[in-house]
Amino acid sequence: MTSEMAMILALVLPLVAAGLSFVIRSAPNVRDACSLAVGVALLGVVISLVPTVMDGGRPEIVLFEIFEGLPIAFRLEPLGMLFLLVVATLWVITTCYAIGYMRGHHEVNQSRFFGCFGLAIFASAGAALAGNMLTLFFFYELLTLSTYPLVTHHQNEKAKRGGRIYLGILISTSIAMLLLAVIWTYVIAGTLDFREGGILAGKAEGPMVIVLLALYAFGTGKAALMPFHRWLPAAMVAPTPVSALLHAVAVVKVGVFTVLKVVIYIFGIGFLTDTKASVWLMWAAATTILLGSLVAMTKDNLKERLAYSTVSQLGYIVLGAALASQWGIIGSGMHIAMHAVGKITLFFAAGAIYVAAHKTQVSQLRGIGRSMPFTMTAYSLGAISVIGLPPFGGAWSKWYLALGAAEAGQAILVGVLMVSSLLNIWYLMPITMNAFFVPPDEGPAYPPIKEAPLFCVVPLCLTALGSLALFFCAEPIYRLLLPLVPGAGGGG
Amino acid sequence: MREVKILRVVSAKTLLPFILLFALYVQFHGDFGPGGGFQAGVIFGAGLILHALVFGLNESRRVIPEWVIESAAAVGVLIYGGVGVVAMLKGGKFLEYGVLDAHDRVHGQHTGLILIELGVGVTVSAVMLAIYGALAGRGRLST
Amino acid sequence: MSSLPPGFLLFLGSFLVPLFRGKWRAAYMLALPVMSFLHLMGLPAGFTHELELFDYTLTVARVDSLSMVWGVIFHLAVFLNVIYGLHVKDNVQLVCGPLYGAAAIGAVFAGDLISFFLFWELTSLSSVFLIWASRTQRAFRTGMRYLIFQVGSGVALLAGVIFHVNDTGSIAFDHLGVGTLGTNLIFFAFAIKCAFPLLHMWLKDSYPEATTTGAVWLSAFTTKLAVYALARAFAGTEALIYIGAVMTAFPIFFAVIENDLRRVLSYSLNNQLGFMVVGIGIGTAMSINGTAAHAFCHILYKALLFMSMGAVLHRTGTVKASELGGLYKSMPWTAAFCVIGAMSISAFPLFSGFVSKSLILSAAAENHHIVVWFVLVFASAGVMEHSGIKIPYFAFFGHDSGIRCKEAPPHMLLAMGITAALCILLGVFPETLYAILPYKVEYSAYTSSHVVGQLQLLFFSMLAFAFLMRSGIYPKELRSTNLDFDVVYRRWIPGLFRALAPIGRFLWSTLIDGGKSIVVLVMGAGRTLCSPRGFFGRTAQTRNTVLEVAVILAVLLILYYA
Amino acid sequence: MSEHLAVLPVLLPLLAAPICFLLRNRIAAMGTAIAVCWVTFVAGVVLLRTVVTTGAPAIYELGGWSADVGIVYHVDTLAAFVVVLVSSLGAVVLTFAPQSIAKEIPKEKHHFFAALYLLSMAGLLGIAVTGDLFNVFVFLEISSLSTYALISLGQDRRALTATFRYLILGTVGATFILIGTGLMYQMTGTLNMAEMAAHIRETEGVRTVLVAIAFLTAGIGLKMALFPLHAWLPNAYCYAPSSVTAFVAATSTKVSVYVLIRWIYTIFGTQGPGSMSGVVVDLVLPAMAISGMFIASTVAIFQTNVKRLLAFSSVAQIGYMALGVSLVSESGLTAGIAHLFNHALTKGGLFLAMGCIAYRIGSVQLADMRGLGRRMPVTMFLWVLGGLGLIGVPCTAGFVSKWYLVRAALEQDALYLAVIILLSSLLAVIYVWRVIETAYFQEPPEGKDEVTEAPLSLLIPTAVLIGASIYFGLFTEWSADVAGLAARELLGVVR
Repeated sequence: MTSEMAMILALVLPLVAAGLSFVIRSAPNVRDACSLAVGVALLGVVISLVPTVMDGGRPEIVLFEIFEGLPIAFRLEPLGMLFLLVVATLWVITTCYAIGYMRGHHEVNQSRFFGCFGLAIFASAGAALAGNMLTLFFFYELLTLSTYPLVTHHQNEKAKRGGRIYLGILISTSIAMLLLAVIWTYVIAGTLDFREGGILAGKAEGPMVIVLLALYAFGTGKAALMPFHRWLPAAMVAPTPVSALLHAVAVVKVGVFTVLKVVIYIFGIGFLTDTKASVWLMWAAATTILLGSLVAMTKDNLKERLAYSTVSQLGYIVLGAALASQWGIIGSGMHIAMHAVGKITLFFAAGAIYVAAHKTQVSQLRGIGRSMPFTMTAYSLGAISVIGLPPFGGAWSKWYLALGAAEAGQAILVGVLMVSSLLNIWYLMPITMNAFFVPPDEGPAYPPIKEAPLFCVVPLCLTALGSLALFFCAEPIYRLLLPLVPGAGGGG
Repeated sequence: MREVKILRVVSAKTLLPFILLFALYVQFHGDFGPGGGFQAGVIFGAGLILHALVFGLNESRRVIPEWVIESAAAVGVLIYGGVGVVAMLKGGKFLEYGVLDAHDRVHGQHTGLILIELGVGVTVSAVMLAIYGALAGRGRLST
Repeated sequence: MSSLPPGFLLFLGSFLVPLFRGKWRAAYMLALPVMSFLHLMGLPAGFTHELELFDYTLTVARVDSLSMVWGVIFHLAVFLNVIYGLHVKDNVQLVCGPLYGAAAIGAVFAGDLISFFLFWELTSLSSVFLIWASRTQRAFRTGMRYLIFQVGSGVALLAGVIFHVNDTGSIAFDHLGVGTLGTNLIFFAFAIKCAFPLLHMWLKDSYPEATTTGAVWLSAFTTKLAVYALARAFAGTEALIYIGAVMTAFPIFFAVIENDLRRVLSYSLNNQLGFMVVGIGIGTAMSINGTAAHAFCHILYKALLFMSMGAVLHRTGTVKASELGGLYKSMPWTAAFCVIGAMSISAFPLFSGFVSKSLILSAAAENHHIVVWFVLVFASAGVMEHSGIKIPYFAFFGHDSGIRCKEAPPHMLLAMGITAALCILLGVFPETLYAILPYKVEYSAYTSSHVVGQLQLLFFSMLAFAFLMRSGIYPKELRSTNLDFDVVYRRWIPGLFRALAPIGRFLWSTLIDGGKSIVVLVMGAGRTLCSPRGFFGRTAQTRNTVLEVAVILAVLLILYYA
Repeated sequence: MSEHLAVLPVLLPLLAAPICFLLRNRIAAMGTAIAVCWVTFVAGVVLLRTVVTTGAPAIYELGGWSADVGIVYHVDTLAAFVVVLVSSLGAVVLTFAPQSIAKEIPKEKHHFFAALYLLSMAGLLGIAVTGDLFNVFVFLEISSLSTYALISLGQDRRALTATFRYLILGTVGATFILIGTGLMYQMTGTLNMAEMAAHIRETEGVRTVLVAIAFLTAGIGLKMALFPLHAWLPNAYCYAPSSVTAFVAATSTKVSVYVLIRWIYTIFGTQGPGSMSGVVVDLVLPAMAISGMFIASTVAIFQTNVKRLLAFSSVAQIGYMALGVSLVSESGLTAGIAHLFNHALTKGGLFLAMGCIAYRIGSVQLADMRGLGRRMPVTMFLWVLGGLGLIGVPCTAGFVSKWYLVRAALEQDALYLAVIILLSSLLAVIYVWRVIETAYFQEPPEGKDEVTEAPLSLLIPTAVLIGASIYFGLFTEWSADVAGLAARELLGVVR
């Protein structure tokens, strides 16, 4: 199988899964088995692509031109490879989890759910593989639309309101700003291809670069840079697998992925460093990091707290991009993977708690570690990874992000990253604490073990172990990302 | 109106044939002198409207039923277009009558012109009648 | 096997503890530190273990004379702690204790800053559970504060390392010296864990809230690891001398008025650290030796003291001085071991504290730090005062509280016994200790001037205590929580937040309301103009439209003719 | 036959109209009409292909008379493109019509409907192909008059008043155009557009020409419902029979825009004193377009009748086209022309979907569409796709035209214009989502009969149009690329 074939398969398989889910409505078991099988197949395909990219291969597919000189094109490069890998891996796990959750919760419209789910993965895969900004933009929007039915799955008043904010912010920002930036770039540079070293260098100058970067950064609403973060907590009305998918894998990561891609391949790191056009973005990201954490502290609803934590964590990645330094970029790239695995664990746990105990508020979780030991242990591991403590994957990405900040000469930003870790502890760890070390409010001190369905618990344990494994196996990710920053490597 | 004999006899019965005759004159003289299908159609239609004015719409419709009017309007257009199409089929352009006569282009021209003027005349007179009928029959007849 | 880094066995092994039950667990847990220790001993001198990661060469293990001292004592501490905690059935503590020790050992042998940082953070993470394992609301909050401090130190270290790496490109963990932003931050990180004045609050805040055994674990590793780190990276930094001097002196006052005996111990721990810090600050071979030796001894006698208090807590459920007294009747062995510990910490000749503290004092004297020397001497008296006398006096002697309980469980006694024996052994045969010190020692603690001087000091302070008690001037033991510097973050900062919150809320709501009212205004305008009855929305009259056409025509004509 | 290609698209429906009328049989008439429409469509496609591949306009001299005396059909890329647009929409909508009008129009009028429909289509096609200014007026009247009649067939009583209003305003517009045409004839002595263009250069901007421009602009503004001259449109669209609405909305205003393009670029040119640039193109047109984009969209947001909502949306969309045309650049013109086509597909599809809904629930009120998402899932899904097209979401045709439009604005360094365009398109999100939310998030009204999915004969044409709007959002070879070609031709850029 050639790499090009594999790339096409990677795009087609999620579509197949989506199609199957819509078609096989009447036989849920068959449907879910198919979803799962396709997911595994996708993972296989994606993994088969890794060696090519590692060896410096950049397979390309050009489909057809939409505008003159602007085709729908796919090109596999390290960042996309990493993102694709994350998506494919977590899709399989999330599918397992979703099966358990949706059934455990007797949700309606499961076919539509899984169908849209597949579609969202398709969009993410497309974004990961996109070879130019136009293609990326297409899949970006497709992702927004395909996840809207997921967010509003319950179809009640609350879902409607959440969906409104979700769609309103994502569509508005993308159309009013991102699209503008894309077209502007095209007008300036005459192309939208992702090229090493950027396409804007030497073609744009002065305040225009800053304006353009701002349009990109804020236009990518999915990156949840404040003040365009409100959609993320609003999307919490969705069923939990969706939140997991949205907040760890697909949506938000497409956002920051886009920002990274833009910084690396549209502006070019060197160009941004020279013009200092991204300095303001560092501070915007830093503000998001801190404010996101502060707001998270005040939230009692578990999923909302996690959502704000995500807002803050996305700020890390944007910060890394804005630093436009080699280590910053590597840190950002790593953080996509590390945070994905960590945060998905947290959401899985939140969902499992909801399925098993019907609890949504942090204050209700006292002593729940007794009845749900696996879930809460996994939660703790995920939380530690998100905080960025060793021995969990999050530590490495934080390391490189901070190194990037130091490299860019932004000592205060290093401080911001550090303070944010402390804030993270302050709102994530008490949950662990409460769950394990504080007796429950009601009844006997040792309630019987009542875990969520196996389909829920196994995936979340897997992801928790995954975030642990990522600490020890971060090397390949590093190697994968290294070509993004020519000139890096070799010691510190 | 039924009672006013003078009107009925003088205006209608006496004048009507002449009006129609004049219409036909204008129609067939169209390609030599002033006038043509359009004017002829108007005159012809005006004559028939006069009839309707004098004898009433119902009487008029009895003489010329509605479907005749409607069909006439359509047929006129068809004649016009048909001639053009025939010209096309004979190898000319649309409405290039010259080709209608295989030997003499001028003959062809004549034939074509007379035919299409006929079409125009028929349609115009029919439409005149239809419009009058629609206005006069408002609330009484369904068109 | 021999290529494994030290502590590795212990590290992995501790995760498997929950798999065992009963006797097997005890055996397994005891075997762990022993095996690990044997492995360490089996390693060749100058052993290093390197690892390639991300284009860095990590020196996961580096065995040299300095790290060896700590390696040995940490293993010993783990072993003693395991014995002491044999009664514990809580898996969290059973796993986290050895893990904590292993992390500390790992940190000691780490040869580069990255691995050091990783182990450094690990000690924080594993130790906090020892506090939380008390399972009370109080412990929960304390644990959170503890964790924030520890991770705060971790992130400061991380930031420092990052700046350092960025400046120099080197990740080697050797002498750093203060001066650059990076090393200063690293210094600050060490300072937190070493509980420098004003950064010490976490220590006396958290240790007393830990579980019976947890406190013993905690007393051994975190701060001593920091001392090691300072000795490794900042030996000879002059500021440390003065910092250390202050450290030795100021906790005494708090210790005197404190009611919770484990908190008293925490203060005295802090004060003992001061001696070590001074030793590092002086930075000569002798003083470093002194620091190493003192750390070694300190771990033992401090553990012993915490163990005895733990035993009291275990049996009576309290360690409040105001509620205890006369326990020597019920717990004679414990009382005896406690006194041994107290004498060690007070540096009675023939006890371990004496042989190590003298090294530091002599080093200070030799380097002509006269003022510091006096402070240290005064502090020694203070130590005698609060740890040497106050602890045993209020717990085991003093007025009889009427509590009658059983003697401590055998395994506790065993642990205390071994520790006590070691304290005496080291005091009597200091050469064994001196033999493993990083630098060659040509020093004798037992000179007449040392011994006499020390005894004078001790007896005068005893006298003072007796006098104060008799005259009733000695502060009463009251049920209270003494806040020292932690008032800043436990009272002032929350207070500040409480004060600022309304302002923040006001600003926020103004912003939101302002935004909302603008939106409402725009929506209202839109609705008025564009709703089906609005100006634009209603069905326009034909005449109006014709008028508009006319106007547009007119405008065009005017524009063209203008 | 190929030499007659230019005339066929007009001739076929024009001749078929009386035949349908004569047939009188409902089924026969509709059948014939549908067949003729599709044949016309094929002819149109062949015509477009020919024009594009040969690279030269197809010229047809009616009756063999040359341009100075006779009427010449002059089909360049743009004209052929519009022919395809009108004929394709006409064919699809008419295929939709039989079942739809069965519920909306009395059976005995069906043949009448077919004839009028064909006539209207013939008129629109005639406008596209003719190269004669007066002929434009004639065809405009043919199509307008038949459209009035078509609209008056609506079952709602208000259809008559709407028709009347349309009639009055349409006639005012037509009169203005006639006056303008007359003035132009006076100044140039010819009615042939190409020759007229040549003569205009000699007039050096005489005031008569300027007056002609003023009249023509006002007149065509009315005909294309450029804000604020759109008053006839909402009600006319709202109360006409579903299929008529779809057809008229998709074609008639678009053809008016085409006429405007013709005048600006072919006759008057964009440079020099006698051109339409300066006042009209640089000032009046963009001003009207932009205010229309915002105000009409906002009005659409507040509508309770979905057909009316879509009608106002059309007014706004006309603004985009006018704006594109007024930018006088290749991409601007491309945007305008592409949007003609893309919006025709989208809006046609949406109105057809409304036809499906009206067919089943007998109402197009928003309140009656509650919960429709579950009861007519396919229809509503198609509606959603169409709505996305209106917004201009990627992968829909609307995106392609928006892309060109924004690009054109940016190429002229008019960042503010680009922002305005994008912001106004956000208003579309709101009105589209109002409908979607109503259909999917509200409980169906109680006490009404159970509603089922629309019949296939209605669904398929709807799906074809919506599908096409998606297709042309991805594959632009025959939409935007052709539009670009046409734009280059009009701007005189050598291809």
